[in-house]
Amino acid sequence: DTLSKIKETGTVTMGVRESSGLSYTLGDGKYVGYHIDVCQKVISDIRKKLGLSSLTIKYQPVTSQNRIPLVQNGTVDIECGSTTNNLARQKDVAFAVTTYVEEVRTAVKADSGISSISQLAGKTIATTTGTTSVQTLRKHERANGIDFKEVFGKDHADSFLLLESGRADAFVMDGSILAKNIATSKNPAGFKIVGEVLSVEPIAIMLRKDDPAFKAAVDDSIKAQIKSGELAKTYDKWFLQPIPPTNAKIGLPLSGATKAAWANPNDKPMEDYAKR
Amino acid sequence: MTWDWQIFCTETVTGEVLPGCFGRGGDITYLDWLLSAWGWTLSVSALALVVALFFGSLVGILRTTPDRRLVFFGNAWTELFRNIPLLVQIFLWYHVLPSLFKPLQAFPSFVLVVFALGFFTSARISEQVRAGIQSLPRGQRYAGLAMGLTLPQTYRYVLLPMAFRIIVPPLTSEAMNIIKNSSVAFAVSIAELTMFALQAGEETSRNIEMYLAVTVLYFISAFTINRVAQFIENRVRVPGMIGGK
Amino acid sequence: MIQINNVSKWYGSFQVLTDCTTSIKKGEVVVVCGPSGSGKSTLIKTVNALEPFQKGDISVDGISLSDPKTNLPKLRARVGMVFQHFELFPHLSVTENLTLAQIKVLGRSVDEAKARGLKMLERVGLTVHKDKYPGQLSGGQQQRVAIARALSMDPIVMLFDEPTSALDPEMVGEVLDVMVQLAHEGMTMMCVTHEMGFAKKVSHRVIFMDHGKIVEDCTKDDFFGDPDARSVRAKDFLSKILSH
Amino acid sequence: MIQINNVSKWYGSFQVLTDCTTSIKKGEVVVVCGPSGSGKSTLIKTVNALEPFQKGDISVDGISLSDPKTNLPKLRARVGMVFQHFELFPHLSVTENLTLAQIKVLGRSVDEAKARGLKMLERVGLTVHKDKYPGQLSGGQQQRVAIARALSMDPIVMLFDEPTSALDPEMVGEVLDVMVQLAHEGMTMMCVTHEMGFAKKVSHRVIFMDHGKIVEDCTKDDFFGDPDARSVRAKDFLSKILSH
Amino acid sequence: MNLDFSFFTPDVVSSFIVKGLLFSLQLTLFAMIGGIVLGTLLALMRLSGKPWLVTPAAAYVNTMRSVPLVMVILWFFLLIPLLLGRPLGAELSAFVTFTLFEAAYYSEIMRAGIQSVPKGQVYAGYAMGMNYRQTMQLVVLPQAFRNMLPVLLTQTIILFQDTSLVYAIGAYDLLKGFEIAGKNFNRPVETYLVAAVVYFVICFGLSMLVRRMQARIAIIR
Ligand SMILES: Nc1ncnc2c1ncn2[C@@H]1O[C@H](COP(=O)(O)OP(=O)(O)OP(=O)(O)O)[C@@H](O)[C@H]1O
Ligand SMILES: Nc1ncnc2c1ncn2[C@@H]1O[C@H](COP(=O)(O)OP(=O)(O)OP(=O)(O)O)[C@@H](O)[C@H]1O
Ligand SMILES: [Mg+2]
Ligand SMILES: [Mg+2]
Repeated sequence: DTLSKIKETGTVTMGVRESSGLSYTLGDGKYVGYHIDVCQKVISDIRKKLGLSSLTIKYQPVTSQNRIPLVQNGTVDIECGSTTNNLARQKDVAFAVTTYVEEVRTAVKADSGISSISQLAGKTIATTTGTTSVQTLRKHERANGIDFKEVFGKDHADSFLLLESGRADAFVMDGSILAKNIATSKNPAGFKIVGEVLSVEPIAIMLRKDDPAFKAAVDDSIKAQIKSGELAKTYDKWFLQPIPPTNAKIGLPLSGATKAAWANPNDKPMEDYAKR
Repeated sequence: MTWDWQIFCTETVTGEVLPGCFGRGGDITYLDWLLSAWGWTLSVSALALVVALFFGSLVGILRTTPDRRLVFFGNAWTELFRNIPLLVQIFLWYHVLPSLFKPLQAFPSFVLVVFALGFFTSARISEQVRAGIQSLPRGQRYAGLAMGLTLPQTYRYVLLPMAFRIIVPPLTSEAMNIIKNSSVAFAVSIAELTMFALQAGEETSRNIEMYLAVTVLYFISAFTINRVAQFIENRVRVPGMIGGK
Repeated sequence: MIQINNVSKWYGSFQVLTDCTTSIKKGEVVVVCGPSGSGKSTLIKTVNALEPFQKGDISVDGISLSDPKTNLPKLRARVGMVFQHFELFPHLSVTENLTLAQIKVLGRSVDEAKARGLKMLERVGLTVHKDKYPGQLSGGQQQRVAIARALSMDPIVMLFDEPTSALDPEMVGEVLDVMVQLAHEGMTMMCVTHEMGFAKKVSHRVIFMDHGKIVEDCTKDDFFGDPDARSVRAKDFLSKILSH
Repeated sequence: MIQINNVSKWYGSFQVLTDCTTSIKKGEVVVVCGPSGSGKSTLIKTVNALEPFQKGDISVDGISLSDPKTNLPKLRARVGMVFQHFELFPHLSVTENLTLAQIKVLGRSVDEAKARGLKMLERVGLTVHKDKYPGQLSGGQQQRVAIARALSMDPIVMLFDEPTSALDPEMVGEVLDVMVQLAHEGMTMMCVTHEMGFAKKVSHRVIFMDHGKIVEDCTKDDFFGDPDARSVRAKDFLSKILSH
Repeated sequence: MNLDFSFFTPDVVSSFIVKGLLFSLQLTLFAMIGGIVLGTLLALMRLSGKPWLVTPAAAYVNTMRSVPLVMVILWFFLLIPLLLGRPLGAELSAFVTFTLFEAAYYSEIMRAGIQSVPKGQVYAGYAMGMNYRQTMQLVVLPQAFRNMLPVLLTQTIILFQDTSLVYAIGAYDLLKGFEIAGKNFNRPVETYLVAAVVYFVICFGLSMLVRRMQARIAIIR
């Protein structure tokens, strides 16, 4: 199992993302972000628990396509990107307790006059290929009988560019990503996040399935971080203070949903949130 | 590792498994989606191939003419389009050029990607066409001209029929490459196979199954091209010459 | 028929032809010989403007090649040319080889072109091979088809560039026979060849070239009959060619 | 020196050689001639096992080719061969062409090989070209280098496959001169050639082939002196070759 | 369009771009050498005339050429650990996959190159007493390689551009360097423009270099 493997080899492989809201690279093999800070704390707790004097962390960049297989086949021990905990994935992998609750929102140009998703009928909406937002949008379209044109960027920067260049009227995506893109854009005042929350997704650290001891160790560390207020400090550092490399402020205050998840640590999948 | 092939019979919004695997009345299963994605891949590839053959042949021919300026133009075209990665070219076509030339904004992304992929491939085809023409004995050109054919007629009736026969094999490779390279179309929002794999994999968490299905379809497409080209090669083989030359 | 006046030609800075002057009358058969690289092929190709030249002038049947108003393809259609390596079009059958230019250049109907082509094919004795492809014929046969192809355009003059030097020795004869017959019929001919037997038999004049210059231009009898009156180079060349 | 006994060879179902039998003694010069496609090249290539054959046997210097224990590369190293298209190695300089096989096959030292190679190069009169590449030489020069290359392996017999037929007529002489000299020095030679002058001058015997069969195998004097005693095919061939 | 290249500081270049460039170059060089060696072996197998060598070589080449490279990369990366029982790093995985994949393409080129050498050259080699290996190594392959140099180069330029496909397994190449810099600073247009220029300069320079080299080693005919 993972704990004894870590003890034996003295290394742990952390799955990281090159550019997501919670985990990104500064180049040169440096990876930073909210989730990475959380994971590093978790790993140092595990090191103490295993009584090791040192523990090497190897960073393995993952993509949304290969992160699950990589956790399954043992390449990655602890995935600290920004992975949504849902039922389908729970068949293949395990999740630690939720560390952040993402809300899917809509970004528009500030002067567009759009303030709600219902105003988007017949308009063009951008979102990013390979994200759950695409499906969210489809569901929304079906449920409310609204018909909008969709364009798909190959990554978030692309999608934001579609909004910026006027090819799309709105960009539907995780709130943290929208906020970050707006904050780092050439004209942050030119965009705003509007409208209702289209979907709520618990984001959690992903682990190998059927390794309860390891999951317990990770969960305990996170719960301890919540209790000591350290997690809130980490949140503040990444969402409210200037962050590298541009020193922009994302400016996304702690949401009620995230607060609730911390108050009552759990690893419930996304589907449970939707039911409420 | 467990396989879950039922995933293809699942409706893409509700997540229900539909009997018969094909959706009806607005319902769409992943299988429906997969097939339509295949259709997009084939359409992008086929049209891009037409563009690539047209421009590639034209530019390749220009590079073998006696006119220095035409040769320079042909060389510049080839170097420009083959030395920048396709993905970057697509980005430039889609995001950069339209903001410089407003009229380009009116073109749907499908048209842009067909031209981007077509031009990229045309650079390589022009190399082959040029090599094919230059591999013919010089005397063939002289013979055509000596009989009073004009230069265009010499190309049309003497040089090109042989040159194209000679380059059928490398052209086949290019046609197969175009199918594979068409995957970049996902970057400009065309719902082709690669986008399907990315998106459906994310939605269902069955990446392996999706990739397997898509890989098989790519393989079938490219292999069909290979067979068709082989058939053409045999059909145009000139009696009395080895290897269809 | 053909007037070549002070023609010079350069490839870059390398001079291939230097101040060549000669003329060929109607019905005359002229053999051009000389060492390899002496410019024979280049000279004969300038006659129908396949190779451009930088100085001097050439006129064929009174039409100047350097006149920008001259329609070169039209002029070339009236000059038959036969190459060392035959240069039949390998993707076309023998009949198609014979008719292509008649149809596309002279604007003849397919039937007319076919009739004319087959007549010429008969003349070179290859009617039975009309549906074959060049690759299916021997070298001698291919060269005879090439001659028939040139003849079917009703040329006023025929140019030959070493028509037998790529042939097996056995087949040289059959091609030379056709050429001898043509000469006897009064065709104006300019032949680059090393077949001195042919030159002795039918030519009226022999031109000897060396280093891009016309070194000798005299009657056949002078050329072969009186080698000692020839330039050193020509004498040396003749002795080499005729020795074995 | 060379024994060819009842050799037959097929390409698939097409029989190229039918029951060929002949032998060549030490110091003998034998010329092989015949129409194109009659199997001359094939026969000469079977002698050093470049082409396998299905029936019969060949032995060179007493060593049988069909014996599976025979080390063919070693045998070939002792048989010199000269090809129609020279087949010098175009990516190697003249000196490298001369020394490559000496070093790699005979295991000579570089210096030894060079000394031997240059000696042979001197013999064909091309010492000044030792650092050039084949592409920088004329055809005649290339063929002489090819002969020097074969000689530098100290062969016990030399095979020639139409060594002059790809040459400009001017250059034929220089190659034939080298061959004549070799013959006079007593080298055992088997030459496919159409140069009847050479055959008349130095050969001891002439073999005439047609359709894969050895049709005539007689002394030079019988072959040229008494054509009427020859087969129809050989007589016809001789007349065609000698006519022009 | 207002462009803002101000974020392109030496620091950004050294931390984002250089690492990717080095990896791309390493991968290209490694896969080129490995691919040509393996491809030459495959080509020799296909030309051997022995069915038990021809069939597997042909099957290998045709399969590889019919599947998109990115799929091969992914499959190799995902499945090999399941077979070996231990993970292979992204980098190592990329090196192996690219070599195996490019070998299929190089083998087609080398096959054409070998066939472009006149049969007489092989005969000449044998006639001088060389064995098969010596004839290939000393006579045929040097010529095939020189004849095919331009085509090998074109394929290598494609290979260099294709290194960007390692994105699929999270390795970090030149294009990825530009993309990440673009995302981090939210300046995709500017970074892609620079990427286009950089790629053009490298690839065009490479082809110029080889053209020059070719003039030096080309066979004088
Ligand atoms: N395209 C070219 N560029 C540069 N030099 C050339 C070109 N074509 C021919 N030459 C040179 O021009 C000279 C004359 O060539 P030409 O072919 O007319 O000779 P030739 O007398 O016909 O020789 P051969 O008997 O070998 O056919 C030669 O030295 C040749 O190398
Ligand atoms: N690899 C091959 N496969 C099939 N047939 C062949 C092959 N090589 C030669 N032949 C045939 O074998 C016959 C004899 O060929 P060979 O080359 O020995 O003739 P040759 O007498 O040397 O003719 P030439 O004077 O043209 O060189 C020819 O009919 C030829 O077409
Ligand atoms: Mg010439
Ligand atoms: Mg032969």
